[in-house]
Amino acid sequence: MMDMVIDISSALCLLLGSFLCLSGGVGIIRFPDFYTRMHGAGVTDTLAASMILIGLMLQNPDAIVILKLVMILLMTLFISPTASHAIAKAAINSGLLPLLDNKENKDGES
Amino acid sequence: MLAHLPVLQVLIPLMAAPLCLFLRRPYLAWIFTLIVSGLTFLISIILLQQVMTSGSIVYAMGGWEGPWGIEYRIDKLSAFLLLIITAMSTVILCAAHTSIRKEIPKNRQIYFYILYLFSLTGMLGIVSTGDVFNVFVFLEISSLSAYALIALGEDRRALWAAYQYLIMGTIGATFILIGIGLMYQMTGTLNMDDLARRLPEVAQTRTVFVAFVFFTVGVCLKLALFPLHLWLPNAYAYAPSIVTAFLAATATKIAIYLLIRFTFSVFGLSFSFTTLPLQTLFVVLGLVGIFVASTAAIYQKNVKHLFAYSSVAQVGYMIVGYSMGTTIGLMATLLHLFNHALMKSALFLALGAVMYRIGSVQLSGFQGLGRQMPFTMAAIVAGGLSLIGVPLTVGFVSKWYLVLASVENGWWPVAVLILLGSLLTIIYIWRIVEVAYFKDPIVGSEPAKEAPLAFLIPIWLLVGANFYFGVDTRLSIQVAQAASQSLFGVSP
Amino acid sequence: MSISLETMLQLCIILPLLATVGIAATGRNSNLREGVTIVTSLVVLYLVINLYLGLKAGEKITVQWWELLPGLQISFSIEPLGMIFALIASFLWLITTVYSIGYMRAHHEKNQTRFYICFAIAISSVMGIAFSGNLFTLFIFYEILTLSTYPLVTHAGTEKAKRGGRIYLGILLSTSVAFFLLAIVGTWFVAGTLEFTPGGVFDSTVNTTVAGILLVLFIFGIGKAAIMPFHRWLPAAMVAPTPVSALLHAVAVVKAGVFTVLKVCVFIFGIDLLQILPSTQFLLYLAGASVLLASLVAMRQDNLKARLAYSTVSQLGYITIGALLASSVGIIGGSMHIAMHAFGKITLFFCAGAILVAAHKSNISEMRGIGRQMPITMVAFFIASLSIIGVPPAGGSWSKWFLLMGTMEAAQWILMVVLMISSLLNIAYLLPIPLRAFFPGRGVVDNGAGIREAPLPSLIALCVTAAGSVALFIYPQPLYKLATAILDISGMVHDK
Amino acid sequence: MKDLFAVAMLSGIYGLLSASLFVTMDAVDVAFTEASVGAGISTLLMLTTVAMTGRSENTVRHKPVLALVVVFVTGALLIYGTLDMPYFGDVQAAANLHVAPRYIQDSFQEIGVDNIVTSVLASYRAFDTFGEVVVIFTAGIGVLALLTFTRRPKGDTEINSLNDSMHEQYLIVRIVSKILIPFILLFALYVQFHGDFGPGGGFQAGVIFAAAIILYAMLFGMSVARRVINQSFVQLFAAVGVLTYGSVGVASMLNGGNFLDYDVLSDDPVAGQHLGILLIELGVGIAVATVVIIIFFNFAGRIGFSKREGNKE
Amino acid sequence: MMILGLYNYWIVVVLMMIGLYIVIAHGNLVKKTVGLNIFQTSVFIFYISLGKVDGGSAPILAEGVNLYSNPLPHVLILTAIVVSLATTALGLAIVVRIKEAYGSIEEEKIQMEDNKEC
Repeated sequence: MMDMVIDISSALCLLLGSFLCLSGGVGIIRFPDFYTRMHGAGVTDTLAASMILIGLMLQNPDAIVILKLVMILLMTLFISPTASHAIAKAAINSGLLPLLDNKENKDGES
Repeated sequence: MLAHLPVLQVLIPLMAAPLCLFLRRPYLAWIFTLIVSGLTFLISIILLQQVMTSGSIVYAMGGWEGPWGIEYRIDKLSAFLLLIITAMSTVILCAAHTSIRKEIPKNRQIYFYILYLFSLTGMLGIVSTGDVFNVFVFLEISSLSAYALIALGEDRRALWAAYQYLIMGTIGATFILIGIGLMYQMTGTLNMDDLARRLPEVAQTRTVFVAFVFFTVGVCLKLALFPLHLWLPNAYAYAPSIVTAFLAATATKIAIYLLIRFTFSVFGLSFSFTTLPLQTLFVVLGLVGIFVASTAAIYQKNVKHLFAYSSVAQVGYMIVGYSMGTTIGLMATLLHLFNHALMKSALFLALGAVMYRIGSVQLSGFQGLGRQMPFTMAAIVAGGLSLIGVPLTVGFVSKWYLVLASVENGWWPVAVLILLGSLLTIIYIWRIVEVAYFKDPIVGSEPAKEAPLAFLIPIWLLVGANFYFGVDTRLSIQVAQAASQSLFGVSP
Repeated sequence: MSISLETMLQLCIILPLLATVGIAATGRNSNLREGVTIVTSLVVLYLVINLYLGLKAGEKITVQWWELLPGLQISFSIEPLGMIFALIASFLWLITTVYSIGYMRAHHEKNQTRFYICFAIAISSVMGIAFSGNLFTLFIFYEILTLSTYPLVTHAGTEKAKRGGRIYLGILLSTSVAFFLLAIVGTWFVAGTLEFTPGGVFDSTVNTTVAGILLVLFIFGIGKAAIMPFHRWLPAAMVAPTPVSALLHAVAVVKAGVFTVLKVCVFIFGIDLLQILPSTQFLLYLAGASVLLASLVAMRQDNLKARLAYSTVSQLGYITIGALLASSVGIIGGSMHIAMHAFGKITLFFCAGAILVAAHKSNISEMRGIGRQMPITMVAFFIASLSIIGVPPAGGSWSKWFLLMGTMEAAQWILMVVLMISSLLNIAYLLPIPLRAFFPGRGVVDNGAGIREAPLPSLIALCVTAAGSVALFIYPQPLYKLATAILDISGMVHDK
Repeated sequence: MKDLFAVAMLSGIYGLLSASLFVTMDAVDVAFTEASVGAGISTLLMLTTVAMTGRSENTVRHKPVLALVVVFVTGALLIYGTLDMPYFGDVQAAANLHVAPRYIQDSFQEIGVDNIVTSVLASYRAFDTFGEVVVIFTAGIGVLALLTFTRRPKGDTEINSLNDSMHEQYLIVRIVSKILIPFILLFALYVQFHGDFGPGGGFQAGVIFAAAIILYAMLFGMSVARRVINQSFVQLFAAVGVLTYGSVGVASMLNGGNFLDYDVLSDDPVAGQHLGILLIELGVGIAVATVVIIIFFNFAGRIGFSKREGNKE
Repeated sequence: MMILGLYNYWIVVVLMMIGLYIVIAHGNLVKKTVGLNIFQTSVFIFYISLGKVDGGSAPILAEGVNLYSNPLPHVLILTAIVVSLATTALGLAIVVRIKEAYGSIEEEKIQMEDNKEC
C-alpha cells in the first residue's frame, strides 16, 4: 500500500517536473525580450529540476542514491539562481535595456 | 638494464623534458638536453647492433604481452630510423644555444628545449612502438611540439605557418585515427603484428579498403607528398633555423617510416599495391612532385623557402623509390632517407649560421658571402653538391640506387626523369653559388664575420659525414639492405 | 728505387692531392709555391715514366682501393691507352707550370694559390681517369675533374666569367648526370660488370638495339668529348686565363673526354660489337659533321683563343671518328692523335697567351706584322699549326695518316672525304696567322713600339712543346708501339 | 552564425550533447570527460579567445567549391566503407570478440578494479595514458611558450576587466562561489580516488579541480588569483605530475618488471596493481589540473596584456 | 533492415563532413578551430559506437550484470579527447598571437598582409 502511494506521488512529481520544463522551454521561445526569457529559463532551472529530482528520489528506495540525489538537489538550488543572476547582471552591464510597455509610462525607469 | 633499452630510448628524453623546467637558465637546459640527446644516440647504436645480430626485439609494456598490452617492436627498419633521428638531433643541438640566442626571446628559450625534447620523444616513440594507437598518440606529441616550435619563430608569418601546419596536421592525424578505428573494427586488435595476421581474412571488405585509403591520405599529409605539401614551405621557412634543421632532417622521415611500416608489415605488400593503384599513383605523384617542387625552388627569393621546396622534391624521390615495390627500390628509399637527413641538416644549419650573422636568409643578402663567410658557404656548396648527387658524396649513392632500381624494374623513363630532376637541382644550387661567389657584397652593408665555432663544428661534422658515408657506404647499405629484405620477408 | 709499381701508381694520384696541401701552406710566398708545384710535377713525371718502363716490360699492374658500393670497387690498372694519356698529361703539367709562372707574374693575376690548388686537383683526377680500372672509378674522377676545373674557368670572377662558367658547368654536369650515369647504370644492369675488359664487356647474346642506345647515351654523355650538340662549353670556357685553357682545354679536360670515348669503345663495347651496332654509323656521321662545322666556325672567329677552341672541337671529332671506325688502324690513329694534337694545340695556346701578355692583343686582325717583334713565338706557332694540319715535319701527320688508313679499312669513303676537307680547312684558319705576322705586306703596320718577346719561362715552355711535336714526327716509335699495344691486348682476344 | 560568442556557446552545448550521447552508449567515463573537457574547458578557452579577437566573423566563404568537393569525396568514401561494417551494437562484431573479452573476464582477477575502463587505461594500456599526459603537458608548455610575457614588477595597478576593484558588482556571485568552491574541490578529490569503482579518474578530477581554481580566478580577479596560486609553482607542479607517472614506471623497472608493470611494486601482484593505479591516477590528476590552470592563466593574462600593449606585441 | 543497423555510422559521417567543411570553407580562425573540434568529436562518437553492445551495460563490474560493452574504445577515446583539447588549446593560443601580430583573424586579411610584405 505504502509503495503504491510512493509510486503515484513520484509519477506525479515527474509529470509535473516535465510539464514545467516544457512550459519553461516554450517560455524561452515565446517571450519577446531577453529578461522575460530569462524568467522562463529560471523556471526550468529551479522548480522543474527539483521536481524531477524529488520524483527520482521517491522512485528509488536505496539510501546512498537518495543521499546523492539530495546533494544534487542542494547544488542545483545553489547554482541555478546564481547563474541566472549572473546572466542578468551581465546583460544589464552590457547595456541591454529591458523592453517596457512604453504606452503608459513614457519615462520608464533606468 | 640492457633488456629495457627500447623503452629507455623513449623514456629518457620524455622524463628529461619536465626536468628541464626546473633548470631556470637556458644555458643549463641546453647542456642537459645535449647530454640526453647524446644518451639516446648511444642507446640507438647499441640497439642497432643488437637488432643486426639477433633480429627484432620485442618489449611488452607493463608486462602485458601481445594484443592485450602495448608492446615495443624494434626491427632493423626502426633501429635504422632511431639511429638517424638521434644522430641528427644530437648534432643539430650543438648549434642550438647560439642560434636561438638571436632568434628566440630570452624568457621563451627554456620552453624551446622542452618542446625540442618532446618532439624527439614523439618521433622515437612512433618509430619503436608496435601498437597502432600508440603511434597516433606519439604522432600527436611530436606534431604538437612541432607546431609550438614553429610558432616560436620571430617573424610573424611563423605564427600563420604554424597555424596552417596545425590545421593540416590535425586533419592528417584524425584521418589516421579514422583508419585505425576502421581497422580495429574489422579485426578487434590494435597490435601491428596481430593486425597483420588477422587482416587477410577481412582484406576484401570495403571497410578495410577505406581504412587503408584514410591511413595513406593521413600519412601523405604528414609526408608533404606533392598535392598535400602546401604547409611545408612556409612552416620550414619561417620557423627558427634550429627547428627547421631538426624537422627537415627527421619529420618527413617519420611519415615515410609509417608508410613503409603499414604497407609492408601491417597490410602486406600484395594488398597495398593491388587494391589501390598505389604503385602508379605514387610514381606519378612522386615524379610530378619532384618537377613542380624543384621548379618552384628555382624561383624562390628566400633561401630557406628554396631548400624547403627542395625537401618536398626529395620526398618525391623517396616515394618513387618506395613505389617500385622491389627490394632494391625500398633499399634506395631507405638510403635516400638516411642521406637526405644528412644533407638537409647540414644545409639548414649553415643557413642558421647565415641567419645568425646577417639576420636574414634572403638570396640578396647572400651577395659576396663566399668571401666573408668562407666555411659556411663552403658547407652550403658541399651540401648542394651532395643534393645534386656528385660522386663521392652521399647523394650519389642514393641516386645510383634509385636509378639502378628503376632500370632493374624496367622503368627506363622513370630513371631518365629522376636524372632530369637532379638537373633542376643543379640550377637552384648554382643560383646560390653564383650570388655568393660572384657578386660582391651590397655596398654599405657591414661585412659579416665568419659564423661562430658553435655553428661550424656541427655543420662541418655533418658535411664530413656527407662525404664519409658517400665514400664508406658499408654501414648505410648493409643496414638498408637488411631492413628492406626483412620487410620483404626474404631471409636477411 | 725499391717502391713497387703498385705504390707508384697510387702515388701518381695521391701526390698531386698532397701537393695541394703544400701549395696552400706556402700560399704567401709565390716562389716557394711554384717550387712545390714543379717538384711534384717532376716526381709525378718520373713515376709515370717508371710505370711506362714497367708496362713495356710487360708487367700487369692493378690496384684495388675499396668497395664504394657492393660490387663496385675503386680499382686502377695500367694499360697502353691510359699510359699514353698519363704520359702526355704529366709531361705537359710540368711545362704548363713553367709557362704559368711567367704568365701569372706578367699578367699579375690575383689569388694564384687557388689557381694552383685547383690545377693540382685537376691533374690528380686526370691521373685517376687515365689509370682507372673500371667505368665506375672513371666516372668518379670524371666528375671531380669537372668540378675542380670550374673554379679555374671562372678564375677572373667577372660577370663574363660567371656566364662562361655557368654554360661550362651546365653542359658538362647535365650531360654527365643525365646520359653518362644512365649509360653506366644501364651497362651495369645489362652486362653485370663495369670492369674494362679487352674485347668488350657485353656477351654475344646482348641485343644490339639496347647496346646501340647505350652507345648513343655514352657518346652524348661524355660531354667533354665536345660532340656537336654539346660542344658550346669549350668556347665558353675560353674566358679562363691562358694556362688554364692551354693545359685543360687543349690537353686534360678534352683529352679526358675522348680518352673515355676510346676506352668505352674499346673496352666496354669491343671493336667487333661496335661494327654491328646500328647507331655507330649515325654517330660517325655526327662526329664528321662536328669536325666540318667546327672548322667552318673557327674560320670566322677573329678572337685567337676562340678560333683555337673551335679547332679543338674539330680535332676531337677526329679522335671520336677514330674510335667509332671500329678498325684497328682507326684506334691507333685516334690514340696517336691524342698525343699529337695535345702537343700541337698546347703550343698554339702558349703562343696566344704569350701574345696576350707581351702585346696585349687577342684578336687575329691586330696581329699583322707581329712576327718581327715576337719571332720565336710566331715560329713555334707555325710549327704547331703544321702539326695540327698534319703536314710531315710535325707529328700530326702520322696520326692523320693512320686515321685516313682507318677510314679506308672500314670502307667509310664519306668520312675519308670529310677528313681531307677538314685538313684543308685547318690550313685555311691556321696558316694565315703566322704568315701575315711575318710578311705583313702593304698597309701600315700599327704595331706600337715596345713590344718585346714574351717573358722567358713562357718562351721556354713554347719552344719545348714545339720541339716536342717535331720530335714526335721524327721519333714516333714509342708512341706507335704503345698505340699498337692497345690493340694487341684487345687484338689478341679478337683473334681467339 | 556570425556571432562568435554564440558559436562558442553552441560548441559547448554540442560537447554536452555528445557527452549525453556517450552515456546512452554506456561510455560513462568518456561522457564524464567529454562533459568536463569538451563542454567545459574548450568552451572556456574559446570564450577567452573570442574576448580578445572580437565577436564578428566576415561572411565571405573561403573556397566553398574546393571544400564541398573534398567533403563529398571523403563522405562518399566513408559511406562506402560503412557498408560492410557490423551492425550497431552487434554482439558478434569482431571488435568485441578478440581483445575485449579478456579485459572483461580477467581484469578483476589480475587487477582487482571494478571499473574495467580504469584498469585498461591505467594498467593494460598504461603507456597510452602516459603518452596522453605528455600530450597535455606539451600543450601546456606550448601555450606557455607562446603566451608568456615578462610582467612588469607587481607595483603597477593594471586596469583589468577581471580585477578586484569591481567588488560590489560581483557581490552575490562571489559569496555563492565562496561557498561552492570548497565543495567543487572536494568533489574533484572524490572523483580522483573513486576512479577504481565508478566513472572517474585522473583526467576528470584534474579538470574539475582546475575549474574550481578558474572560477576563483574569474571572480576574484587575476592579480589576486596570481598571488594565491603562484604561477611558477604551478609550472613546477605540472612537471611533478608527469614525473610521478614516469617514476612509477621506473620504479617497476627497478624492481625487475617491465616499464609500468605494477605487479612488482609490492609483494602481492593485485595490491601492486592497486598501488600503481592509484599513483599514476594521482600523477595524471596533478598534471592535468596544473596544465589547465597554466593554460587559463596565460590566456586570461593575455587579455590584460593585449589591451594594454595595443595590438603589436 | 540492413540500412537501419548502420544509421549511427551515417550520423557520424555527416557530423565529420560538417566539421571538415567548416575547417576548409570558413576563413575565421576561431571558426576553423570549432570545425576541427566538431570533426574530432564525431570521430569519438564513431569509436564509442563501435564498442556499444545491445543490452550490455557500462563496463563497470557489478553483480547480476554479465554483458558489458567493449571497454577498449572508451580508453582510446579518453586519450583522444585529451589530444583534441591539447590541439584546441594550442590552436587558440596561436590564434591569439596571430590576432596580436596581424590585427585580424580572417584568413583573407592575413594572406593579404603576407603578400604585401614579401
